[in-house]
Amino acid sequence: MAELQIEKPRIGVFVCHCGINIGGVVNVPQVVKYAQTLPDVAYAEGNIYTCSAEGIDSIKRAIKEHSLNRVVVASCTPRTHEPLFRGACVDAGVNPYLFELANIREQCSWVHMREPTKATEKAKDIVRMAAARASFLMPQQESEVPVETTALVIGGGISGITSALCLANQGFKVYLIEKEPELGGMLRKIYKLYPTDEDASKVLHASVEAVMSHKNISVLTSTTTKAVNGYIGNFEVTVLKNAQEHKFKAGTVIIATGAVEFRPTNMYGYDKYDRVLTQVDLEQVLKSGKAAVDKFFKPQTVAMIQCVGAREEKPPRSYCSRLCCMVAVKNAMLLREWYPSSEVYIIYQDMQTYGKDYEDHHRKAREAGIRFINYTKENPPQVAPLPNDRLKLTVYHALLGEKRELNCDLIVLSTPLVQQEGAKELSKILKVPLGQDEFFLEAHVKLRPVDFATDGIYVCGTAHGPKDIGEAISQAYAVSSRAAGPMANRKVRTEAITAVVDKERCIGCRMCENLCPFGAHRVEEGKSTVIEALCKGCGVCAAACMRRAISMKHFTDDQIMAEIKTAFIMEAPKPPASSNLEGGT
Amino acid sequence: MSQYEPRIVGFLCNWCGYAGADLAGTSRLSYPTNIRIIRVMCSGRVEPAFVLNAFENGADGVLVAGCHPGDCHYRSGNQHAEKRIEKTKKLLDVVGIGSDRLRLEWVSAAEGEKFASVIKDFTEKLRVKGPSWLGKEPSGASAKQSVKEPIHDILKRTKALYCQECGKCSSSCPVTRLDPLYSPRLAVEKALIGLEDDVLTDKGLWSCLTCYLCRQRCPLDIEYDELIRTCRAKAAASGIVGNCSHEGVLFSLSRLMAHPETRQNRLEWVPKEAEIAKTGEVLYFTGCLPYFNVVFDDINVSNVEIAQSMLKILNAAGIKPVLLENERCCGHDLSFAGDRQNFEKLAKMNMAAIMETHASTVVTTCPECYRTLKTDYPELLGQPKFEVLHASEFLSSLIDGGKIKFPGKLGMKVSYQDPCRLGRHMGVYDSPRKVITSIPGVELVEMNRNRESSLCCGVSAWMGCGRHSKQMQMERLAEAKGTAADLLVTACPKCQIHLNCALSEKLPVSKEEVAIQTCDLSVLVARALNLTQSSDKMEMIKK
Amino acid sequence: MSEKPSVLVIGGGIAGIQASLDLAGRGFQVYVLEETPTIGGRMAQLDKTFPTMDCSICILAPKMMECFRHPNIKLLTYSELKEIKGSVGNFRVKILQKPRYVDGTKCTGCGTCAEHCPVEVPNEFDMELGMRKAIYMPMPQAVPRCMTLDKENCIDCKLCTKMCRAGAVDFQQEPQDVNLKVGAIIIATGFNQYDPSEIVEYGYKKNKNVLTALEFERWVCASGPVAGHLLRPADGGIPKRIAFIQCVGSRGTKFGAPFCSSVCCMYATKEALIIREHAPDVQVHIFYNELRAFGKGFHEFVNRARTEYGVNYIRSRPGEIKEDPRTKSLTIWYDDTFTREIKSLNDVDLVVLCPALLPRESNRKLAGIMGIELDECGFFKVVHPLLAPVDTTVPGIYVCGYCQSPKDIPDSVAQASAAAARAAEALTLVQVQRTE
Amino acid sequence: MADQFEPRILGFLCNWCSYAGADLAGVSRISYPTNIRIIRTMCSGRVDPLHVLEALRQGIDGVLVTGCHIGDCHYITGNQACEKRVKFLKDTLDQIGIDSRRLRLEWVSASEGGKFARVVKEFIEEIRQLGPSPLRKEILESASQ
Repeated sequence: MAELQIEKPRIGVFVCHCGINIGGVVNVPQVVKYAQTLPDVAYAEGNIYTCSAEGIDSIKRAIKEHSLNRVVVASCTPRTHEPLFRGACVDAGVNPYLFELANIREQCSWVHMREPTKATEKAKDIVRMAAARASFLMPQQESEVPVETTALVIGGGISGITSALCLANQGFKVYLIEKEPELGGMLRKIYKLYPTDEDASKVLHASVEAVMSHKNISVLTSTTTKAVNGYIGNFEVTVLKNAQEHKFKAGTVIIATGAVEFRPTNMYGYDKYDRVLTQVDLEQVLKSGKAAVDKFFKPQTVAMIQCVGAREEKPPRSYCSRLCCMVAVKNAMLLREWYPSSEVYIIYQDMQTYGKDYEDHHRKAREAGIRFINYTKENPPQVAPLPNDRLKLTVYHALLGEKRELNCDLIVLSTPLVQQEGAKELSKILKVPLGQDEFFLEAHVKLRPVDFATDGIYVCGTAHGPKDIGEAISQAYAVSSRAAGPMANRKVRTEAITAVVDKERCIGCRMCENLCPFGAHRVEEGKSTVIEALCKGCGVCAAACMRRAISMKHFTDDQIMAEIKTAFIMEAPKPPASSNLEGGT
Repeated sequence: MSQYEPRIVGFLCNWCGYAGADLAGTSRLSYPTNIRIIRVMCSGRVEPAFVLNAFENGADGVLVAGCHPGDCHYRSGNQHAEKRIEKTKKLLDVVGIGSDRLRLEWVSAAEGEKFASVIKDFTEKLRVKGPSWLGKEPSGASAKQSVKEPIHDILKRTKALYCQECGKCSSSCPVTRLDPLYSPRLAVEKALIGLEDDVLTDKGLWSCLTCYLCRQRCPLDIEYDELIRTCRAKAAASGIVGNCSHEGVLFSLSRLMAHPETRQNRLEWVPKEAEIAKTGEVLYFTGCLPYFNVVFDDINVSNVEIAQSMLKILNAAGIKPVLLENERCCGHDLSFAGDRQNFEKLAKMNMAAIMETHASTVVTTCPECYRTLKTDYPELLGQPKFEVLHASEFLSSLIDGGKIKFPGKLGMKVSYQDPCRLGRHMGVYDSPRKVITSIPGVELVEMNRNRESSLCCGVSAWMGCGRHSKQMQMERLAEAKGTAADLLVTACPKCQIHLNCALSEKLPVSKEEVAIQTCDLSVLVARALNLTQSSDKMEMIKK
Repeated sequence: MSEKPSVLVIGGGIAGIQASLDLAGRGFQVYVLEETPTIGGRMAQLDKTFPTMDCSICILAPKMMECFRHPNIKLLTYSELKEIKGSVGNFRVKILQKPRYVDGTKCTGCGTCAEHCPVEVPNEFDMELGMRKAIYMPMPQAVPRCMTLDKENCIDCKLCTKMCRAGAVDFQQEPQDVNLKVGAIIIATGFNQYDPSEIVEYGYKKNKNVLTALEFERWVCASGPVAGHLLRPADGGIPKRIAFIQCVGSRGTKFGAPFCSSVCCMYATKEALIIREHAPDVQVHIFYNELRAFGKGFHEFVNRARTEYGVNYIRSRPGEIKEDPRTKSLTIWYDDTFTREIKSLNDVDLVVLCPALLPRESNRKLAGIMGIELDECGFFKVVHPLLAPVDTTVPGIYVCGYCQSPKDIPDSVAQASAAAARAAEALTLVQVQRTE
Repeated sequence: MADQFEPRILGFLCNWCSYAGADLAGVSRISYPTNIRIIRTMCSGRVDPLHVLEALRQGIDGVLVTGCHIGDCHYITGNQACEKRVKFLKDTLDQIGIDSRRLRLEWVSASEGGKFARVVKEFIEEIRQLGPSPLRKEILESASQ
C-alpha cells in the first residue's frame, strides 16, 4: 500500500455514452480525446454502457494493460453506481478508494439537453475535476464491525408483530415496543377484514398470542423510544416505560409505527352532525354488532364520500390513500347485508380497486346493487340538515351530468391514513427522513422500498405510506429479510471515510469534541482521538479545526482544493483558450 | 250463424264519398246498420295499415270510398288509393283474410243511392262469406302482458350492473354518433342509479338498433340488446310504444299471423317446376319474404327471388325441402318491439309446425329468423331436435360436399355487408365469405368496416327509420362504392331492402358516390349456378 | 449436514434477483432458474421507471451484475424446471439446461459471431420490433455475458464457428440435466402481456401505428430498435400527437382478464412524460377509466404530468380506432364521459395500447410439477392473501412478484424480500428440528 | 462584453440531500444553465472557509453551498455549523471588498430537484448582474497592464 502512495498516478478515464442518455447530448469522443490530454491520465476510452459487463471487463483490461492505478468513470451518479465500479477496480487489484466517478449524466447531459456544445464543455470540466481529484486519492481500508443479533421493532401493530415473529423464528432476539398499553395498533379498531371477510380481532388475537409466548421476543408496551445512538450492528437504545428508562443494545432497528386515520374537522359537517362518521368510526359502530346498531337506527339511505381530505392540491395530503375505496366497498356490502332494503351510495372520484381480489370485490359490490356516483374535485357533494336527524346530500353525478339529492340517514367519510404525531420526533431520534407526505421516506422508491439510506434501520407497514394488511405484512416480512442479513452474518463492512487527527498539530482545544454530534472525538491527554466506529465521516470537525490537524479520509483538503482549482479554465475568453490546465495556480 | 252481422269499417273521402253518404241520409235512403264510417280528406289517405288494423280489431270487411277517377279534389289522390288498395288486397290474400273483404268504390257527392246500394251489397256478400276469424279474439294493437322482472334483476341478468361507465359503447354506437340525445351508456347509468322511469320513457329506448356493436365491444359483455328488448317490453306494458316504420303494416301482419286461426296462402311464389315436400330432412323457413315482396315492390328489390333462388339451389343439390304451408312470422320484430305476448304465440306455433315435419335441419335465408329460431325459441321452449342453419352455412356445406358445382366464371368484384343478426349476434362471418369466394371469378373486396366492426343497415325491427337511418345508409353505400365493387352482396333481405330504399329516394349526394347494385347471397349463388336468368344489370356487370 | 442451506429461485426478474440477493447476502446458497438466456426480466425491457423516472436498466444492471458476481449465487439461465420431489428442507430438483451451442467459459460476449451471422430474426427482447441474429445476446447488459445460438433459426453455415477467436461455438452441445438439493423454493415468474389483436376495433397488428405498451417501452428506449428516437412506426415520420389507451383487455369479462393490472395508469403517465421530454411539442392524451395512482408519490406524479407537463387525461374507453389508409394516421372515437360528448381525436400518429398483464401460461406447468395451486386467473394461490401473502399451498414453496397478483416494482421487490424472509424462516426451523 | 459574460459558479453539495437533489433535477430533466461545476462533500459542514476563499481566489464568480434543510442533516447538526461559517465568511468578504452576494447558502433536500435547478438559475442571474469577479485572472491582468 505504501508503495502506491509514492507511485506516480496513472489514471484511466472511461467515458460512458449511456446509450444516448449522455452520448445524445455530450460529444463523448471529444471528451475522451480531451481526457487523454489531462495530467496523469494514462489512458482514456469511451463505452456505450460502462456499467455493462463489457464495460466492466474493459476497465479491468485497461487497468492491466496500461498499469493504471487510478480509475475515473465519467457516467452517472456515484450514489447508485460507485459500488459497481469500485468492485471492478478491486477485481483488477486497485484499491476501491482510488476510484472516482465524474457525474456527467444527472448533473450534465440530463440538465443541459438543449445545449450540447456547452454541455460537452462542462463534461470536460467535470472529467478534469475528477481526474485532478483522482491524482490525490489514497487507498483506504474498509473495516468490519460486529453486529448485535438483536432487533428493535418499534410499533406493535400487525406489521411490527409480523416482523418480530419472523425474526424471532430465525433465532434473533427481538425487542417489540408499543406506545399503547396493548398490542394491535389499527387492527384493534377494525371490524372485518377485506377481502377475506374475517373478524379483525380474531386474526389479531392469534398473532398477539404468538408474540407474547415467543421466547425470543421481549414485548414492552406503554413504551416509547427515547434515544437511539450508535450505528448498524451497535445501536444503543434507550426506551421509556412508565417514566422509567430501559437501555439495551440492538443490531438493527425496524420502524413499524403505523398510521392514523385523518380526522376531517370542518368537512362535510363532520363536527356538526352526529350522522356523519368516518370509516373508522363506522367500523367501531359495526363492531358493536347488528343488534346494537339496530337500537341506534336502521339505515335506509347511506352515502359514502371518498377522498375526503386526500388527493389535495398541496402536500402533505396530496396522495391517494390507497385502501379507502376498498374499505368503503367492504362496509357498503356489509350494510347491505345487514339492511337489504337500504340503498348504499359510494360517491367516488376514481375507484382504486386495483389488482385481482379488489376488482373482483368491486364487481361484486355492483352486483349487490351498491350505487356508484362519480364526482369531481371541482364539484364536491354538499351536506345540509333535514328534520329527524336526516341529512340532505346534494351530489353532481359527473358522468351522467345530473344533480341528485339523496335523503340520507348516514354519511360516511372515507379519509386517508396520515402519519402518527410522534413520527417527526422518531425521525429525528433515528436520523431518518420523512417525505413530503410526512411518511417515512425509504432509500429508493423503486429498488429499496423498505431500507433507509442509513444502514441498519428499516421501515414497514403504514409508517411508510398507506397500504392494506396484506401489503403491510409483505413489507413486514421484507424488513425481516433485510434486517436478518447483517444479523445472520454477525458483521458488516463499514466505509472507510472517517476523520483522522494529526497528533502533531492538535493542541487539544476541544473544538472538534464540542462540535461532533456523534461523540466520535474524545480529547485524552491533550490530544483528540477519533473513535472510528462512531465517526460518520461528515467532516464538520475538519472544516472547523483551527490548526488544520483534522483530515477527512477520501475528502482531504488536497482533494477538494484540486477540484476547486480545476473547475474552470481560468483565462480570458479572448484570445482563444490555451491548453494550460494549471491556470490559476 | 243467424245472429251473424258483418262488421264493416268504411273510410270515406270528405269531398265525394262522405258527401255521397250524407246525400243518402238527406234522401232518407236506408241501408244496413253494419257500417261504421271514418272520414278522411281523401281516399289517398287510407294506408294499408289502416285496413289491416281494422281487421286486427275485428272488422269483417273494409270499404274505401273516393271520388271517381278524374274527379279527385286533390287531383290524383284516388289514383294512389287505387294502387294502395291493390297492394293491400294482395297482402290480405297472402295472410288469408282474402282480398274480397276489402272493397274500393268510387262514390260521388251525387251518388247517395250508389252509396246505399254498395253498403247493402257488401253487407250481403260478407254475410254469405261468414265472419272473419279475427272477430272472435281481437289481438289488439299492443301487448298488455306486463314484465314482472324488476329492473335490478334485468340489470343483473344482462350484466349491466357491472357497467364501468367507460363510454366504449356510446363511442361505438352508430346512432349516438349521429344523435347525441341517445347514448347506451347514459341509459344504463340512469338505470343503475335508480332512475328507472327515465329509462322507460326515454325516446332513446326506441332509437337503439340492437345492432350489437356496443355489446361486441363492451369489455364486460353487457347484453345491451337484451336489456333494450326487455326494457321495451316493460315500456310497452305501460303503453309506451316506439315509432314504427311503414305505419306498422308489418307489425300488423305479424300480429295477424300470431292468430291461431290464420290460414295463409303464402306459397304462391313457388315455381311450378320446383320440388317441395311436406315432411323431410331439410326444411326451408322462408320468413316474411312473400309479404316483403308486396310491401316493397316499388324499391327495386324482388324478395321472393331470394326464396326462389334458394329453392332452386336446394333442388339442384338434390334436396326436396319442406316448405310450411302456414309458416308464421318468426316474431323477431315483435320481440324487439316489446310485444312479448304475440312473439310467444308465434314461437309456439312455428315450433309445433316444424316438429310435425320431422325436419332435422332448418335453413333460413333471413338472419333474423336464424337468430330467433336458433337462440330465442330454445330459450323460451327448450332445445328442439332440429339444427338451424343460415343459408350461408348450408350453402357452404353444399359446396364443401361437392353437392353444387359452379359451371363457369362470373367475373366480378363484390363486397359483402355483414347483417347484424348473422354477424355480431350469431358470430357467422366466415361462411358467407367462403360461399362468395368459392364462386369462380368472383373477387371479394372488403369494406373498411367489416365483420365485427360492420355498420348496420340503419333500421332494425321496422322501427325508428328516419334521418339518421338514411345517413347511415348513405355512409355504408359510399363505403361499399369505395371498394370499387360491382355488387354489394348481403345475406339479409332487410339489409337489401333498407339499402335499396335509400337508393330509390332522392339522394343527398351524387349518384356516382353511392349507387351500387345489391344482391342477396342466395340469388348470387343461383345465378352463378345458371339456375335463374341474370337480370340486365348483372349482364352489364359481367361485361 | 454441514452444507449451506440452499434455495431455488424460479425466475430471474427483479423479484427473483432481490430474493436471491437477500438470501445470498446472509450466507444461503441460491440457484436462480431463468428460462431466457439472460436474467433481468421485464424490468430490463423498460425504458424508465415511475415515479422517479430512473433509467430502468441503469438501476437494474448493477443488481444483475451483483447476482452474477455473488459467490453464493449460481445462475441457471436458458433452463427449464423438469421435476421436483421431496418437501421443505429437502427438495430434490431436476433442471434441464438447454444447449446454447456456445461454451460459456470461453465466450467473451464480443459479438463478432453475431456480426457475421447471416440470419436475421425478430428480437423477442425488443418485442420483435427489432432484429437479432440467429446467434445473439438479447441485450447489451445481458447477464451472463454469453452468446446463445438459436438452433431453430440457424442455417448451419458455421460462419460463427469460423469467426469466433475464442473457439466458443460448440455445435455438439447437448441438453444437460442439473440435479439440485434445496431446502426451499421461491417462485417469481412475472407476467406476460395480453395480445390485444382480438379486440379488433383497436386494429392492433393491422394498423402499424398502434403499439402495445411494452413495444413502446422498447421503441423509445435508447438501446431499443430505433435507438430511442420518437418515430411513427408506420413510416418513421415525426409524431405530433400520441395517445394511450388504458385497460385494453383488463377489467373485463369478455377479452383478456377480469382484474386490474395495477401498473398501467402509472406507466402510461411515465411514458407520457418521456414523450414530453423527448419532444415538448408532441401532444399526449391518456384515455383512462379510473386513474389508479395509489402508490407512494403516484398521485402527485400524475398531477405533475397533468399540470407541469400538459398531459391530457380523458376519462373514456375509446370505441374504435380508424386508420386513414393513405396517411396511416389514426382517428380515435371516444365518449368524453365528463361532458358526455362523442368526439373524435384526429391525426393521431401513434396509439399505445396498455394491455392486461397476465400471469404466464407456463405457471400451469410449474404448478403441476410442484403440486401447488393456481387461482382461476392463473396466479399462484397463497394460503391467505392478507396474513400469508407469500406462502403457497405447499410448505417451503414461496411466491413473490407479479405472478402472485398484479403489482409494481417496489411492491414486487418488497414481496421478494418477504419471500426470502419466509424461506429463511422455514430453513431455520428445519435446521432447529434437525439438531433437536 | 457585459452581455457575453458567463458567470462561473462553483457548487459545494452535501452528499445526502443536495447532491441527491441535483441528481433528481437530472432524473426529472429539469434544465438549468451550464455555468455551475459541482464538488461533492459528505456534509455541508465539511465546507471549509478556506475552500470558499480559494475558489474566489481562483477567479470563480460565485460560490454556492447547499445542504440538507435544518433538522434534516444526515449528521444531525453539520448544516448548522455550515450556516454559522457562511455567515462569518460573508462578513469577511464584505470587509475585503468582495460582494458577499457572491457566496450563497441554500437548503436543498433530496426531493427538491426543481428547487435545485431554480436556485442555480437564480444565482447565475444574480452573479450575472454583479458582473465578473474582481479576482478574475483576465481582470487582474488588464488592471496590471
